[in-house]
Amino acid sequence: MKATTANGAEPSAVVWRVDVVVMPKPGVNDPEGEAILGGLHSLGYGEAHRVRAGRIYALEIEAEDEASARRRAEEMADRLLANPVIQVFHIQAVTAVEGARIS
Amino acid sequence: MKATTANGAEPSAVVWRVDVVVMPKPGVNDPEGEAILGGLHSLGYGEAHRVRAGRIYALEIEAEDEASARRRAEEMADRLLANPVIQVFHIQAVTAVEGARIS
Amino acid sequence: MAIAAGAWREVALSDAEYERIVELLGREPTPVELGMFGAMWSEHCGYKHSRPHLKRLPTEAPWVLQGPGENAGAVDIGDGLAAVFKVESHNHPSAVEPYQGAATGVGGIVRDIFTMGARPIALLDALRFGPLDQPRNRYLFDNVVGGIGGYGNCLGIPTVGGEVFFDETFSANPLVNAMCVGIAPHDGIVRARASGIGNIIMLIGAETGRDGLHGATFASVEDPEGSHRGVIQVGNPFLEKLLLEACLELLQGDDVVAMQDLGAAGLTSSTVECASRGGVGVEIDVALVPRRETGMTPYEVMLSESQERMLLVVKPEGVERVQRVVEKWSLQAAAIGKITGDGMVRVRDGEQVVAEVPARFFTDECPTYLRPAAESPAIRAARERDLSGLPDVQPDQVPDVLLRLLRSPNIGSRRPVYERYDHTILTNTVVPPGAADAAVLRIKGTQRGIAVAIDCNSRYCYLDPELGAMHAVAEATRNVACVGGRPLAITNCLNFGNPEKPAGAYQLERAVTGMASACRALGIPVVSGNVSLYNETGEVAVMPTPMVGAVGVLDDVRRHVTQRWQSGQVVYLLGDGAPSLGGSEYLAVVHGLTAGRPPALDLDAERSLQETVRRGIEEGVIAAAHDCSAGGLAVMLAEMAIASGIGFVLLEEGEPAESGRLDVAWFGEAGSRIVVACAAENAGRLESLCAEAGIACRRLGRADGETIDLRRFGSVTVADARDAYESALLNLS
Amino acid sequence: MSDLIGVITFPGSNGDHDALHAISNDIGAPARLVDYRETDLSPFAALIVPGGFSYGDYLRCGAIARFAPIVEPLREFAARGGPVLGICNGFQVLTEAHLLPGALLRNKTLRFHCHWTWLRIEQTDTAWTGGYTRGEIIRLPVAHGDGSYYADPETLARLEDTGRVVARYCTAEGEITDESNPNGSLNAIAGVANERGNVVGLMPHPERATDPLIGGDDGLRMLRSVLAFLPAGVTR
Ligand SMILES: Nc1ncnc2c1ncn2[C@@H]1O[C@H](COP(=O)(O)OP(=O)(O)O)[C@@H](O)[C@H]1O
Ligand SMILES: [Mg+2]
Repeated sequence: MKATTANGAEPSAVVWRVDVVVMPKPGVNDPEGEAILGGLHSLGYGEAHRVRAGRIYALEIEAEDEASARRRAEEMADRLLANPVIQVFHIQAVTAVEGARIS
Repeated sequence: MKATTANGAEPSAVVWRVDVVVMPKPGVNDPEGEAILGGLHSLGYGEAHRVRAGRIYALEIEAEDEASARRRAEEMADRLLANPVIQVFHIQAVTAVEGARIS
Repeated sequence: MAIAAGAWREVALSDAEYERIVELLGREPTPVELGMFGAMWSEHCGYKHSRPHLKRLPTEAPWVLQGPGENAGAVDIGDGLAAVFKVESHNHPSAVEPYQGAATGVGGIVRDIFTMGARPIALLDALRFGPLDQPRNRYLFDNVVGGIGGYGNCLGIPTVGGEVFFDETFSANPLVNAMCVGIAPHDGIVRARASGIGNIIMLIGAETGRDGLHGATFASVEDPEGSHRGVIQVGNPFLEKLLLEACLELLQGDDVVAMQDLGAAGLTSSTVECASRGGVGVEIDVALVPRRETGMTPYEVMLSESQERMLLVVKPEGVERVQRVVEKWSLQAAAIGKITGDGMVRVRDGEQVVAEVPARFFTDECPTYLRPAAESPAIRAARERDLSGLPDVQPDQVPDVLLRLLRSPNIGSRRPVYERYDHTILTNTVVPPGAADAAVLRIKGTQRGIAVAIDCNSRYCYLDPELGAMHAVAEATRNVACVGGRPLAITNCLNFGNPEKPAGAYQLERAVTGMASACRALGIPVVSGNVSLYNETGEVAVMPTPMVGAVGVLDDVRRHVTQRWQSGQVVYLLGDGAPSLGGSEYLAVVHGLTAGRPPALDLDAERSLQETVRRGIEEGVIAAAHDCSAGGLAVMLAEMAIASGIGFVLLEEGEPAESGRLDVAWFGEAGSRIVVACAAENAGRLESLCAEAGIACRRLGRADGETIDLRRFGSVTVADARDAYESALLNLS
Repeated sequence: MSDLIGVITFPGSNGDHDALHAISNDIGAPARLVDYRETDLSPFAALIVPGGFSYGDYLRCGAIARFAPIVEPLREFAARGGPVLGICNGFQVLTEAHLLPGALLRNKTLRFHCHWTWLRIEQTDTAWTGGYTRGEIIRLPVAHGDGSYYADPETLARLEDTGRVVARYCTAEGEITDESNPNGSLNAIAGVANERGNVVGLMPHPERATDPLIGGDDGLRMLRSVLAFLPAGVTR
């Protein structure tokens, strides 16, 4: 376990926002995506061919640098955010946050 | 309803992948984000300060150009994918798709 | 294409089985045929190790309308109606992906019911996990419950009962059994027997993807993670709801000749079973099967286990109506083949024939095995362990031990489970989960009700599989009797370890023996069931769990009781089953032991006890009843007090005999015992009812006040008891 | 004048038959199911949008149903003063369709909850609650995963100020506490009405509380309320 916490942070630590995207694995049934596609078609959006529905988690993480923020977020995604049996994940973006509030 | 469909497409139409991100509006409760934060803490990730949980929809849209793919996706998000009472959305990315399969 | 040497092992066929296939065909199978044999000759579809045993179960009674062999069994409940029901396991998928595994398990059992033409009206679930102090077990528990609720709630079928039990042997192999009950008019029951040469085979519902390839195979070997190799099935309850409504509407006409859901081994088993039951042949073209994915091979299409699909056999003139109905429900239907007269299962991919095998090769020729059976010496030693040297509880310790037992995850309130299930939808739930030993549902349009319960004491079955299985039948039917139901029939799910090992073979053989003898003695037929073997990892097999789901009828649904008593009522213990510490929850909680001989069971006494209690309820003499099961007498009294919010006062005559052990008296378990309460003015009538039937009837005390007052054994307030009871499964994740 | 009550069936609705049974069997009024593709609502005196999982509740509960063909006519029906009751998923559909303000979020526990709950009737001046008395405590079952009522602060204040909160979760004694609020709804709101009071949305299920045999019959009066309202209420 890493010792760095909100309170015991070293002076150099910064807050990063990491966006983690979790999608259904290729080939895995995605009823939500299918339902949305059906909804789009009934609204007249015939040009929509396919929808895959996933989750995105905006994490605020304290870390020394971008690389370690990314590494920790990957670990969190691997252990908690994504279920490797049916999902895949990737880190969408890592940005430094001022004031550390995201929405 | 727009006439363009997979079959009746004009020759110039291309398939675009548009990623639409839908997040809870600032100020709206996000029990899922809170639960994940709690989970991260109990896994020992004390450096995680905040989590907001959102949705991402990967749409495959037939459109003449990037700008119109984006415009149509914005319309879909505005009408269907996001509920403005509780959510905000943005277009995360627009990319041309070859073979038109996303995962 | 030739079959590579050993390729059959990848579909879990032995060398001898492969040779047998070559001999039957007079040639090597094609790759598609090999895959189909692998699935059909798996334990899951072919019942290789269990079929010889299942033949021993009694299946007949005048009220049985359909016994085993169809998608579900059916019994007459009066007024021209039938209860259609079955229990099924989804153990292996749930071990890998608990939410979806459990969800698709519910989807599968519900399809079995509406395939028979019955409208599903109730679900039950029986679950086994490892101890909740391990995070992985908590994760499995939380997600299995989530998946069952997620699917059943969306379908709009109430989950009205079930049971949960925790033991270390289930850590690697959780058990997830789901039972569904439906109602159909007698003449509305449909069988899955293809007939009528030239009739059209149609596939409706979901498109076919690569989901769950080899699911049947991997449920039949000791390697749950094996199902990882395929794509995990993700259920779509919304689609199933549309499929359910469409199918029930389709069956209103007479142009749908047969209906068969696609479960394990998908198109392969549904076409083979439909053909072999009907004694006809089928010819289908995989190129006509709607797909969710591109590039699928005929092999993948034939073995896909994509959910929410149904196979129909339709008269040619009915195809148009099917299309209309299916479209009304926003579904798709594809004609993919026809019925032939040659008894062959012929699979084409466009012009090319990729499989051509007599249907009966897959079914009738499936080999069966009776493996050498021998009891595990360790288990025998545990059973024969002498418990008389254990220190007894002291009179003043009774309240503390009682609270400890109420807090046990195996005894405490299941509220955190059943409140995640919609149990009020369909507005038939007369006795909801948590209120009694069985759930009661009204049957709209009649005066009747049905009572449903599912039970098995895995620990008893571990220590003595034959006796344990007898207890399972006795407890499930007793639970039905405890609400006023007349038990009619059972369904069962045999959850065991590896049947190829002597210890596993022994447990299976003995348990079926016990189940059969209990059913005979109680006059209860088995009308459906399911088998899940290979619930074993390394050296650890699950406790054998022959789950029993019972269904009974109440002629007047208003004449039911729960376990709630009223102030002033007299409390009795009926039945004289001798309590014992063997296999008890007390022994596990207080002494950390799974040991001893489970309580003996006198099935004749059991039968008259059940009948007496049912009559007492019907006559309005008995006002509350509770089966005396895990935790023993003290726990039962506490549970009734908690349910009623009214305490209990022990009478002097209700005190246990001075001579016996106190732990046995208060916490020992036995079959054939029911705690009942009745109004004071009915006490005489109750005593004479029991006397007529030769049932022991001991007055214990009176319902009253705010404490459970056990005289010289101390007391516990109802509030403290409730807090302990309600805390057992809280804070799970 | 018609007194026919319509119960709308969307794909995935599963409370439609319960509502139909409650009306036609338990209160004995004429009723029939209305398919989501129907657009002529002139035969109906009142409409119920029932519970269930329309379109699987995928995307957001009620989000896809809101675009079904029947919804525009339903809007016009409501605009004319026709009584509309949205129950559970039906409430979600009505908020998504902006026939009622606010939104229903995931329960604070993130879990589905099914149990009986106490409710305090806050407003009897609506098409659906006229049969109760203000402040009365009734008991109905809830069964939902997304029932946490949310509205922005201005909307919430407006609802409160204009008496449009129809019912709140409470204890058996009528107190509003955190424990008696099963899903984290703002101000413990269980149901709201539109300005005219002809459109009501409610998370609990009156149609499942129609007989003491199944646990209670406090829901009957909600369904009967609309019958009393009808002669005066509908203008068409
Ligand atoms: N998994 C479950 N799903 C639904 N209801 C359950 C489940 N487990 C237990 N219940 C319900 O909780 C109550 C108590 O269960 P249980 O402890 O098995 O009782 P008993 O020991 O009397 O058989 C019963 O009404 C039962 O149907
Ligand atoms: Mg039980």
